[in-house]
Amino acid sequence: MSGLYRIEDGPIDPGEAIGAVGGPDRGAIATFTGTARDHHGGRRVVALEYQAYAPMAEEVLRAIGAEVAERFGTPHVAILHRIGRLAIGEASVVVAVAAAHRREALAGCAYAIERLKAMAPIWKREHYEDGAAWIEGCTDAGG
Amino acid sequence: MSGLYRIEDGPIDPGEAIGAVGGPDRGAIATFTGTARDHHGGRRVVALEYQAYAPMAEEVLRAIGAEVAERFGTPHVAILHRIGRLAIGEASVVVAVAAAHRREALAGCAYAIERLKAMAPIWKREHYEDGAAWIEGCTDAGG
Amino acid sequence: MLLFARYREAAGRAALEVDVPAGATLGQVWERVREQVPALRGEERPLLACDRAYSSADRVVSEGQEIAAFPPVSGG
Amino acid sequence: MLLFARYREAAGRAALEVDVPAGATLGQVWERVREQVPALRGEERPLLACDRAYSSADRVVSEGQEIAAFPPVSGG
Repeated sequence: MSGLYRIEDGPIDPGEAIGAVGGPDRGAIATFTGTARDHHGGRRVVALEYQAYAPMAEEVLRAIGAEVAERFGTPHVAILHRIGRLAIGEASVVVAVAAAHRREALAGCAYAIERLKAMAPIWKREHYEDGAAWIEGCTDAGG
Repeated sequence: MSGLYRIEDGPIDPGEAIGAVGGPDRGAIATFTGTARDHHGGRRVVALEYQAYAPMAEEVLRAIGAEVAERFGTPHVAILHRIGRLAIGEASVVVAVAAAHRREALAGCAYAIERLKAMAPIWKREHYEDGAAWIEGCTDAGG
Repeated sequence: MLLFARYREAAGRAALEVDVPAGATLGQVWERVREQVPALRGEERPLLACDRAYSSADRVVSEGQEIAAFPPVSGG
Repeated sequence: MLLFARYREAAGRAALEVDVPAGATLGQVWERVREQVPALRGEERPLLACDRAYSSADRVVSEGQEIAAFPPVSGG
């Protein structure tokens, strides 16, 4: 059983998440990487900033891993979320789910990122050329 | 526009695929990595071997990228497939799809791996402790 | 009570101490916080947590618990 | 005609040359290949390609085209 759940004040690496969930009895690894995008709602974004209630967020990520295990039958889940200030293009979140077969891995990964966006106590602040704003609520438009 | 389609006689790296599709206007990168699994149908597998009709396979991968662009609205697709002999745990295929938003990236990635398995002229041979067999047809059970 | 994101910015600090009678609920603690932070007066439905788990406003809090209030999440 | 996977193994080589009359179809080329390779006699419905694209058995082939036959694919 793999399981890696971490709020990180620095760069996060999809390769670390993939390495954490892979193994000889698994044929499929699905990953999702969220990256800092240079626009939102027609407005130019110059940087992102994330704040987390870190100890609770890690508990929530762990609980999401347990949900994936129960619903998709695989315990091999890694979720890393970065906090602090990110340059455009940098990864804010990485989810990796490995399973014997592809359908469980793909569905488990998609499920985990939806749950993270709905439940994890983490907040995004967008920095514009002339100010900044906290984003509240997970939107369909989000990465 | 990104696009990377390659049949490779040596290790393939999810990081290369992710790097090839990412960019400042994209907030989401979904990837799928197929890895050599140590069992199939209850039988122990000790190694895998892939053969491809490489020039046609690369054309098919490119066509799958064009289908993803048309259906999911994003041209940022990378598909790498390894050929030759693989040790258990090594990556046989990597698909990466980047998009502005997560839903298109996740759906495009799942679509691309299904299409690859159905259409790309590539064949898998499983090596067992006491022999080997070509696998024919893409099965639901496959990674 | 720990505060996050816009609530933290409004309060100018990461946590606020308030006095409440024994048997007070999370919602009552939040009322006291709003009294002290004018910029939060309009926030009637924060997300609330007790000991790092989501909790409802009618949960009775006790000494030594870690309690928090925050706006809708936006990670990912 | 290029051969792959089990077909290649059965033929003992990666490609086979066969003589066909002008105007022959891909399916007729495959018939000739099967005549030369006993292990392929039972293979009545191979996948066929012409110039690196899937083609049907009734496609007429001409000089200089790259044609191939192979079993169901299993990549991924």
